[in-house]
Amino acid sequence: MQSTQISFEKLRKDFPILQRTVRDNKTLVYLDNASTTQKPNQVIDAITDYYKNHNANIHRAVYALAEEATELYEATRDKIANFIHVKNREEIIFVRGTTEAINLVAYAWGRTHIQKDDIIVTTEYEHHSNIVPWQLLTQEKGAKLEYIRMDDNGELILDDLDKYLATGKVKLVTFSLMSNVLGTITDAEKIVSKCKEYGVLTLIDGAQAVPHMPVNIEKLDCDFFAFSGHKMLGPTGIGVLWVRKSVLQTMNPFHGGGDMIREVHKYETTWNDLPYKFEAGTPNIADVIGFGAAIDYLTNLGMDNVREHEIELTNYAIEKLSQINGLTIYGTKDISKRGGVISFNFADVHPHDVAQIIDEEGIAVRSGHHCAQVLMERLNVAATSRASFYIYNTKEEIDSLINSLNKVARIFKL
Amino acid sequence: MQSTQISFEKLRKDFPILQRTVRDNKTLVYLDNASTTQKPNQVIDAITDYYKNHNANIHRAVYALAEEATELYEATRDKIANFIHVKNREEIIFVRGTTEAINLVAYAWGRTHIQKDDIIVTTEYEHHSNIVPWQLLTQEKGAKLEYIRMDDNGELILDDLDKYLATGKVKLVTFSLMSNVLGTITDAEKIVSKCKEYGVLTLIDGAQAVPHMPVNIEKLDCDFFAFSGHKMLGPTGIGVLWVRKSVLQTMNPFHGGGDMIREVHKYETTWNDLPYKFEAGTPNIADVIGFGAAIDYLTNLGMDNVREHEIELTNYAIEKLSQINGLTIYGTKDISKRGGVISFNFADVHPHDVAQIIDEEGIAVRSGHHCAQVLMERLNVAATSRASFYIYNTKEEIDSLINSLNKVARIFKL
Amino acid sequence: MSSNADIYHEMIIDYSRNPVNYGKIENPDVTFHDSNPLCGDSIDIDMKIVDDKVSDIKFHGKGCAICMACSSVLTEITKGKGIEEVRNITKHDVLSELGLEHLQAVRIKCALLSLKVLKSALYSYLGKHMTDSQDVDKLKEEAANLY
Amino acid sequence: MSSNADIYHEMIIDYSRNPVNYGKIENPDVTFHDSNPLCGDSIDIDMKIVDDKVSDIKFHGKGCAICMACSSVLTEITKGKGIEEVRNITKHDVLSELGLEHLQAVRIKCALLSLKVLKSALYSYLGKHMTDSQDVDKLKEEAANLY
Ligand SMILES: Cc1ncc(COP(=O)(O)O)c(C=O)c1O
Ligand SMILES: Cc1ncc(COP(=O)(O)O)c(C=O)c1O
Repeated sequence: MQSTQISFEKLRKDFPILQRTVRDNKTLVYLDNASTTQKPNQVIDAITDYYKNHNANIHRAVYALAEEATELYEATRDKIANFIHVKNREEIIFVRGTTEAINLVAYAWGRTHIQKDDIIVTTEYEHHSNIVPWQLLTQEKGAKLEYIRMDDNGELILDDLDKYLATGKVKLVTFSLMSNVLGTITDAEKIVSKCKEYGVLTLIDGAQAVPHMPVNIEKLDCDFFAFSGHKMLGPTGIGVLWVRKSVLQTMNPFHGGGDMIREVHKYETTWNDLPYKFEAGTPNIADVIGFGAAIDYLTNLGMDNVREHEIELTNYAIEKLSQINGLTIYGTKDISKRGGVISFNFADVHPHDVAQIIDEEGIAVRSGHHCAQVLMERLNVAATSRASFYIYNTKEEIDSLINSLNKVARIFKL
Repeated sequence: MQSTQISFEKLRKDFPILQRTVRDNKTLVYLDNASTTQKPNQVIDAITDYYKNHNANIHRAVYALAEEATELYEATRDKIANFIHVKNREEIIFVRGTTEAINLVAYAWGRTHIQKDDIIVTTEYEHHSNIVPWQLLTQEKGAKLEYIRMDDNGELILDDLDKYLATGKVKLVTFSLMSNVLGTITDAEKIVSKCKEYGVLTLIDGAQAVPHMPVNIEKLDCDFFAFSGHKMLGPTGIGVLWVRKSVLQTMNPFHGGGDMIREVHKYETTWNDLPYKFEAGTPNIADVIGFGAAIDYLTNLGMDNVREHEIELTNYAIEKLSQINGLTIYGTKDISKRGGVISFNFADVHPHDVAQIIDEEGIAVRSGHHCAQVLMERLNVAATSRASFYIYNTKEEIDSLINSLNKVARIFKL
Repeated sequence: MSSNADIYHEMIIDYSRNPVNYGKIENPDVTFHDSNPLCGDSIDIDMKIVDDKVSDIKFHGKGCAICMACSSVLTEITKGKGIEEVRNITKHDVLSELGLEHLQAVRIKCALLSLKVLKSALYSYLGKHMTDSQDVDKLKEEAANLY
Repeated sequence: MSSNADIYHEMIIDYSRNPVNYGKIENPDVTFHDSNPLCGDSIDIDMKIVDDKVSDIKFHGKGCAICMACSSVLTEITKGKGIEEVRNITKHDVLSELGLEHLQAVRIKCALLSLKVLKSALYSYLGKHMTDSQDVDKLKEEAANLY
């Protein structure tokens, strides 16, 4: 465990973009970390070093560069296994991101395991990438997609899960470990243990959780787990799908092509060992290596410290935002049940207008449906504004956000 | 058009890795360009600049960074359209590479358009990524996969195509524009025009062609076209699928998730406009931008000049290699019909042993089946050694290759 | 270039709070719905068309101040105009009315969503009443080149 | 570290040109095939097993000098040994015989393909003759941890 005396203020110097100004010479205040995070020099340098010194295709050639590239690439797999507490490195599959991970499951597992009248259960606060693949699958198979509803506090109503499980028709329950809109942390262990009673598989969307708190897959005990590198200091274009080996062994290949085969003949083909069976074609080698550097960075910080820092910021922000007249915060205010994602609406001002006005002050927040239209419908809003924090954010930046909201109030005469 | 007086020797300084030594202080001679190419500073810098100055998720947010990132990302789409002569930018879909591109077609087009007893035609000299997806598809659908055979000169026997087309059952003909083993340039216009007579769609695997010669999609007049960025100076993890708009409009979505939707409701969803319908989730933004820099680099050089430079090198290499006793070169020696990829075997020495011995001299060539086992069976060899050239290679490097082969002869007492 | 925040002048704020021609028409001659996939804004337009003239037009939906103001202005411009005139309304007509000519790319889509819906509505109306297939083709091309 | 090319000593070259125990056995008691997905090397091993002893063993297939030499050495080591002894043959036993202890990762797979095939053959033979399911599980684990 790391010391909690880590200076989060000091690590800002690792992030070159934080020195930038935007618009009329305003200091950048980047508060859209749930969408994607900024990258430290350590990650950028790892990518650069790969291209300047080791670039080669992996796994297949005997020459020096290829050997080095393969070692660097495979080292990230071990770092990830360690980071999320996975014992078998061959359960870790590299993909583009959470979206591809979930779609891979829908194709390579779903297409053979889901039949007519089967039920897949998701939740009302999922990202589109954990809804649309299941709509496509269930519609194709004549199966059903059902939703665990959310209460007014932003927490799941688990009675719904019980009801669906009792039908005996559920084949998969899928949910995010942290909502990308409300920040709610799902009680995953409870859901998984309920599902296990019925022998139902579980998929966890860890896109928002893995970057922001310690995650232990062994303890979660789910069957599928997905997350994205770019939301945790890593490069764009790389993510992870973890699948329990016994389940992975029941899955068909997804993409056909190089690297995933054992022997190709004209009319029949045999498959490579795990995980390569699911990694067809030249992978995103440089970004896998860059992702390794991101994991090193977070490991050095300690995920407990990351979580603690965000709790501090989130508490501070909720307190300040709550003082603004006419401002509504969605979801629970109990910090033990939420991460550093705060969605809000400001009187009758549309979130786009909020975002645009505060952008003039250098503040980057997201406005819109956040790829969660089902949740917007549930909240009965068209959109929200969302501020989300990461390791480099400070209380001063939250003060800037609050100040900029005063400008919104002025312009809209609130 | 560029001047042909371009100094290819001078551009080596743009490639930092070429200054490297490997093994016992040997200068790197990188001759595995068909597998992946090295990257110039211009490409590396574009990626670095993106992360240091503009990194943000695209398309969805109103703040300054997001605006800049979106513009940079979309600019690459225009550069590609220009580079391969495509009129509609919305026909260009970003994918991880050629493998994903072809699999996308097999899923999003194939799963709905291929039925029992239909025929898909490929060729004996395809890369696994243009065979295995069609094996998976035809096996699932009870359809058939047939092969256009290759003659002893490494050229396709087009009578086979006529025979299959005459059955009236062919739905797709798919082939690479340049073989990654023999370098054969396929007579694409002839194949496409034959297919058009029967109303049969065509897919061209351009992974080896686009990096090495001018390619004009309008002239080729095919329906699908795929290629990879990393084989043409670009970063790993990015490639292109082009689909004729009228065909694209008949295709189902592939991945479900963010960005590809119009409206998501609990039980139904509508799709975004082209090409976004096929780009689900956070894309590989940085590498799309890096790819744009690679295209700028090649555009500045002029693809005619690139082709000319490689013809010179290939002629020189074939001449030198032909003088080695016991060395067999596969494929045609007619330079107008081939690119800069030379596969060979040296007496009874296995290609792995060749590659390993010359690696000690700093020479990086590929040995193995080159993801083309069907072709290996056709050539009746277990594997070949392959040297493949690019813009930064020189005649001196080919001399080094020849010298290193003498060492192989010594060790194996040839 | 003027600051982006300058676009939030009195008129926009007023229109956004009190949109003009907001609502539905009973038994419209044509109705059309579309939304902006990226931000979730969504607009419906209903029209009454009498003697090749837009005798009534109303819109409803969800959107930001820009979207609401532009929809208001657009329906004001449209009301009472002949079909051919409506066909010729340009984005400039809408944007200039509100001083939004320099809107950034991502917001342009908010400003012009209602224009897109109006044109789509018009094309679907015209398409139904056209006999000449050449005219229909021309219409389709126009629709494709909207922005 | 010695140069990688040093691995190509006389003995390896000889074995590669004149492999020992190369060929097929008629009516073998067990036969197994596997290949290396990345390079395409492929090896078949046939064995005769009499009184829990490997009375005969032959291999055939395609591979580089390293692969051929190691297969030769491995079959020489194996021939005449009891099943339990064969079960205990390690990669070190094969590599040290040819001075290949420091082989780089990608070539290790060439060197040990035949060992993998031998073990798989043995396990499939044992699995068929086992009654105790615990033993079978142990076997499976052994197989999984081969390299
Ligand atoms: C909870 C959640 N799931 C999935 C995704 C999709 O991730 P990606 O866009 O990296 O595929 C996101 C991020 O946008 C998310 O927040
Ligand atoms: C002809 C051909 N097709 C397809 C591919 C696969 O490309 P990628 O590995 O980038 O997906 C390659 C390269 O390996 C190739 O040479």
